[in-house]
Amino acid sequence: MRVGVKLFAQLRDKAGAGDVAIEIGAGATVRQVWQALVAAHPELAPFETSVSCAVNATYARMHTHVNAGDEVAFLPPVSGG
Amino acid sequence: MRVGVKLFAQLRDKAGAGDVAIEIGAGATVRQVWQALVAAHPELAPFETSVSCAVNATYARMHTHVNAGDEVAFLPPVSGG
Amino acid sequence: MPLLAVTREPLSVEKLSADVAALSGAEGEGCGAVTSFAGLVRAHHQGRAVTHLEYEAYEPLALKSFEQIRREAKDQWPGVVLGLHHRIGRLEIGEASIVIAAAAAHRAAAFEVCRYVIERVKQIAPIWKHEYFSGGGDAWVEGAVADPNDAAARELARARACASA
Amino acid sequence: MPLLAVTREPLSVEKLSADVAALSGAEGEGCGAVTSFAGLVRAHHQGRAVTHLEYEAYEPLALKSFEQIRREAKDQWPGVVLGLHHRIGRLEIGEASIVIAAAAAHRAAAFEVCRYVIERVKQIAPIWKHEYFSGGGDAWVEGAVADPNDAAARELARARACASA
Repeated sequence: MRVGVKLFAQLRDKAGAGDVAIEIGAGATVRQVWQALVAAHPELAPFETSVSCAVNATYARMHTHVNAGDEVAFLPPVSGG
Repeated sequence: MRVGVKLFAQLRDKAGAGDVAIEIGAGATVRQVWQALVAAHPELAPFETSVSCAVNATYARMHTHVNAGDEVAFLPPVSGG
Repeated sequence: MPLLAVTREPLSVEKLSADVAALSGAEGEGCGAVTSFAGLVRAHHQGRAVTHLEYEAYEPLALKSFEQIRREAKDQWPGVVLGLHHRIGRLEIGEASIVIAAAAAHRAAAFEVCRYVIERVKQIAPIWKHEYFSGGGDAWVEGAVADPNDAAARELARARACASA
Repeated sequence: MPLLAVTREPLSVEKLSADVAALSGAEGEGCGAVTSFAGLVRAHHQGRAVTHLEYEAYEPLALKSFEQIRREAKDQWPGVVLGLHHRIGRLEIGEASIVIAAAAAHRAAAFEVCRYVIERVKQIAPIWKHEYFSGGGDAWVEGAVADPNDAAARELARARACASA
């Protein structure tokens, strides 16, 4: 299945794109999407311990399962305010 | 000597005047001015334990000495804000 | 209007905030945080319907008490710029009786000063609130016995202003 | 603008304060206290001269995080009306990146909500600050690892918001 990945701030700058399509097996978790993303963009690997994630614009966990067509977002540490 | 007394809020309402002239002996304290005021306006007596005072628009103590022409103010509990 | 004032004019949080931010921005680390407090006239007080208020002040002493409060704040939170305006005269429901604005490089000090100042105003500013009730009647509100040198009162204001973490 | 918003437009503390005061005044005890916080762009950060900032947000999630923060505030301070606007895009020195306004019957809750909300925004809102430096160069600011369910973070925000007395 295909999911859309959204990247923000440093993650987007490092990857060189804010929107990335990832092909992954059915029933995959967010963590597996992240691993597929890092395989294509190894420069993102250092963010593994500080990244947050969301599925369809709702905060999620790395063990959350994703469905075809979902929007999976990876968020570096936030600095609003 | 003569000092001017200023009264505010309930004190003024009870006394029926915001400015009162008090004749008192030289070297008197604020407390003696208050006692002279209460002698003329007994309805002020209940405020004795809650009144604050100022001399020439600076906070003072009941034992502060006053001079001829001073402005002595008596202040009921405050409620600004 | 100066940063500290007792006035019969309507108050503006926006103007006072802009004034303190401009002064704060001109010094040191610059201005990163502005906090404000406005106290508004409520239509009810202790179960009685209020039609309007009148505030009275001993104006020269009130200004001196504002200056004392500013000195106290500067002692504890150096670099914070404070604005404090209290209105007197007749006020309608919803109008602001007091506005406070504090500007600082960082937010903790700006929050703490704003809270400290309203607590101290209620403790020591020679200002009195006169409530007028729906259906007639009126009452002076009695708050704190004003003592500018009461260390316990000052410590209470500080404790209310300072976060526990 | 709604009470919770992410926007490219300049922010107005005055407008947001008036909006929360009007809603608060219409309910229960009425509105007696309005607090506000504005975060401004400073010209210096950690010793470097900043020319301007850019803020970026994951907008739909940012709005949901604002809604979560409002629910948390309502749980702890019922009756407080909250306004929260965050600006994105390019901001110049002195401009407001965030404004928060809180209205309540009494001052303690209004102060506490305002402080709680800025702490929570910094913890969980998916918004990023990009600094541009005088003489060239730029950097993304890395703050908190966002975790909306982190109870310890929420408790820290509560502790910073609540006075020790």
